[in-house]
Amino acid sequence: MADPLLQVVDLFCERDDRVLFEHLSFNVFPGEILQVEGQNGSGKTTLLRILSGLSRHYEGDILWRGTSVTDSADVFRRELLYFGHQAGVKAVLTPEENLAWYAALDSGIDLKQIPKALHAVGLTGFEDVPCHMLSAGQNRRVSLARLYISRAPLWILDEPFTAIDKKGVATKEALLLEHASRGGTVLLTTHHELDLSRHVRRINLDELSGT
Amino acid sequence: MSFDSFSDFLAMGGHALYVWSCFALGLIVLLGNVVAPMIERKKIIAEQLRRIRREEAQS
Amino acid sequence: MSETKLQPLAVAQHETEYRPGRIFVATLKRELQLALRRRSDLVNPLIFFLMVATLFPLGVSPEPTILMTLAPGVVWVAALLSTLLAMDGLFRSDYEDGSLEQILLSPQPLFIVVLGKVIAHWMITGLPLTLMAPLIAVMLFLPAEGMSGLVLSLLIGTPTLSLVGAIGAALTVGLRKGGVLISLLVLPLYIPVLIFGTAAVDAAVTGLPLAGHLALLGALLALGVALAPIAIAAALRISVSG
Amino acid sequence: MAGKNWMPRWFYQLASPRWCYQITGKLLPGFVVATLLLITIGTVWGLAFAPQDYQQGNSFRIIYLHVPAAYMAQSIYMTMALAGAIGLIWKMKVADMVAKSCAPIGASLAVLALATGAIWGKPTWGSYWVWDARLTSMLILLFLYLGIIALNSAIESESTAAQSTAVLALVGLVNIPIIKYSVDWWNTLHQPATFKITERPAMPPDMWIPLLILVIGFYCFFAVTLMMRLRNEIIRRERRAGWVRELLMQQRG
Repeated sequence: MADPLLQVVDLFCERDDRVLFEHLSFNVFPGEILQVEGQNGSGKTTLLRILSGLSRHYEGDILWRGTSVTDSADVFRRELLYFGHQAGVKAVLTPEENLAWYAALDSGIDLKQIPKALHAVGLTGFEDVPCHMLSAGQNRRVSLARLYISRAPLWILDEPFTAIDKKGVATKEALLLEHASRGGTVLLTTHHELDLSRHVRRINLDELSGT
Repeated sequence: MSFDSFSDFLAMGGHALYVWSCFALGLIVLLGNVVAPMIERKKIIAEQLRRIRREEAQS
Repeated sequence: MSETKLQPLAVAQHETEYRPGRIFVATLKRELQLALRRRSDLVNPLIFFLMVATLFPLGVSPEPTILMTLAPGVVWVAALLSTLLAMDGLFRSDYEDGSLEQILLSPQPLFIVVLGKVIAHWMITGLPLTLMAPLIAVMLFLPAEGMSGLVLSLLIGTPTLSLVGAIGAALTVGLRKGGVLISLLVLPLYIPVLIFGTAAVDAAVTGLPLAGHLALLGALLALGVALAPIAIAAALRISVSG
Repeated sequence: MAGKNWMPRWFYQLASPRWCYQITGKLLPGFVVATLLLITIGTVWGLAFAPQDYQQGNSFRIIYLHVPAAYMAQSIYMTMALAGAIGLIWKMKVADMVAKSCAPIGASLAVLALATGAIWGKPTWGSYWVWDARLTSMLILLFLYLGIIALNSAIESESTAAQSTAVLALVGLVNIPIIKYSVDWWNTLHQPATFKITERPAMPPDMWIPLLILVIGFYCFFAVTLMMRLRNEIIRRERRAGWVRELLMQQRG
């Protein structure tokens, strides 16, 4: 088997006097889709924020390609795509401008791919409409368009399918599979029943939480 | 001793009000800085004991 | 929906192509674009500036001789408060819509992005304030000789205000009641700029050489440009982490 | 991880809240005695035995309170910023707690310095408040303290609060010399020849020795109250640790 991309070793996190998880260890290999499960408040979002490097309230080690993410933050960030609760879409900018800004932040993105990505999420014809005139679902899709242009191996997706219709979810699932088949890795949380359950490995936080 | 008598000392050469009010204030601030953590300590210990009792009752 | 092919994954490049200039320009462009689409944010500090300056003749006296001595301080204090007013929104809107998380997670050097944001902020508050200052100075009977000192001192001093204020904005970005707190944190740090700024105007009014005062303001600015972005970047990471 | 080995062993022991709690418990009585002795001797000497000032008479004796308080207010700020920096760099919990405990002590001493300065001003300058350079700098220092306390209490998460205030304290630390210089400069600009209350040429030993004793006494006093606050903080934050639980059970008896 190939070397793991991401290694989580003995992770501990507590919040408001409550242990969210302890002794949490797992490896993620290229081509894997990993779904983090748990009840509301079990720390799914916290875990994804910790893994992405946003939150530093944890003890334990996180290794990316064998080196600690705190030591090689630059390399790690170049290979990471994070999709959070907030879409990260500027309301006064157009979808095109929003994606252009992502391209500026992530030099791996090819600007020429942007129209194709917007087409793929069904926003053809809305390229130059300010995002505050779009619906919540459309705004969400602007952000999801990043998945089509990103060349980062690791995707961390927190509830990516909120406000997306059934057909949209199906195409996104296909996208995740395609990403996995090109050697990428997905870590996600979702309330949706995934059709690709055969391909997904699960981690349940409820079993890990302390007393 | 730079004062002739105790009443002289209290009078501070006419500056009694200023000198003594300053030192009274100083005493208050210093004592306050000692008393406040002592009260705080009592409060924290009582709080934590209550928490322990609550947890014991639960389990 | 049509089939789209994903591009191959990026190979982990260890020699990184650092192009700090590009991200700096991109940040500047984005911020200015955002500001131009929300005109009210652009105009509000200016109106505030004008209003605060109007309060002084009403509150103190319309007597030219009195106002003349007050003018440098009043213009400077009003400018200082106006930049502070616009400071709270600097990172807050990015924080609320999630863009800030994306900026923090990007491989680009954070202090460059931060510097770009602060400079853009200065261009849409400090710079217009500087240009508007002579108008208010005339209303407050500042002698014509003082005008050059006023404009030059504001031109060099207001970027420092933006830089220092941004530290406060970064520290309070995750807090609901950040607006009041930011003034508490930042105002004491503004004092040196205020002192040297008004002194420059006073010197210009009395016909003394200006260069020394402006050099001091310039030194503060240099220190601010060197250190503030690092503090802002650290503060942002801490605030978002919480 | 690199560069960790060159720090002495006690540095890492300090990082253990438990060790810290125990060592401060042992040190505390000694410091209490030293504080009481030094402050009593210094105050009696300064109030009763030091010669009076030829210009200001006995009101000059306020110096024995004003100067140590002002001096401590500044040193405590340095201590706080330094502890904050250590907490930021080495992620040391105890350093965060020290920094947090420093703020209220420093602020109260800054208030004391300002109040005594103002009262002293009445017989010296004829008014309670004069925009004297030292007093103004002290007032700004108090503002910095208040900002730090406000920020710390506004942030709910303890570790975020500690890190944020550490950044603010460091920014303030860089600014303090600039503020001091600018205020001094502003002062000479606007009041060319004011009489500085605490600046005098050669003081006779009878005058400055008690002052020195009091400054050292105030340092000890700071150590005492800092340790008391630090111990409270340790109990509160380590409440889930086994040894704190045992300690609490002993208290219950």
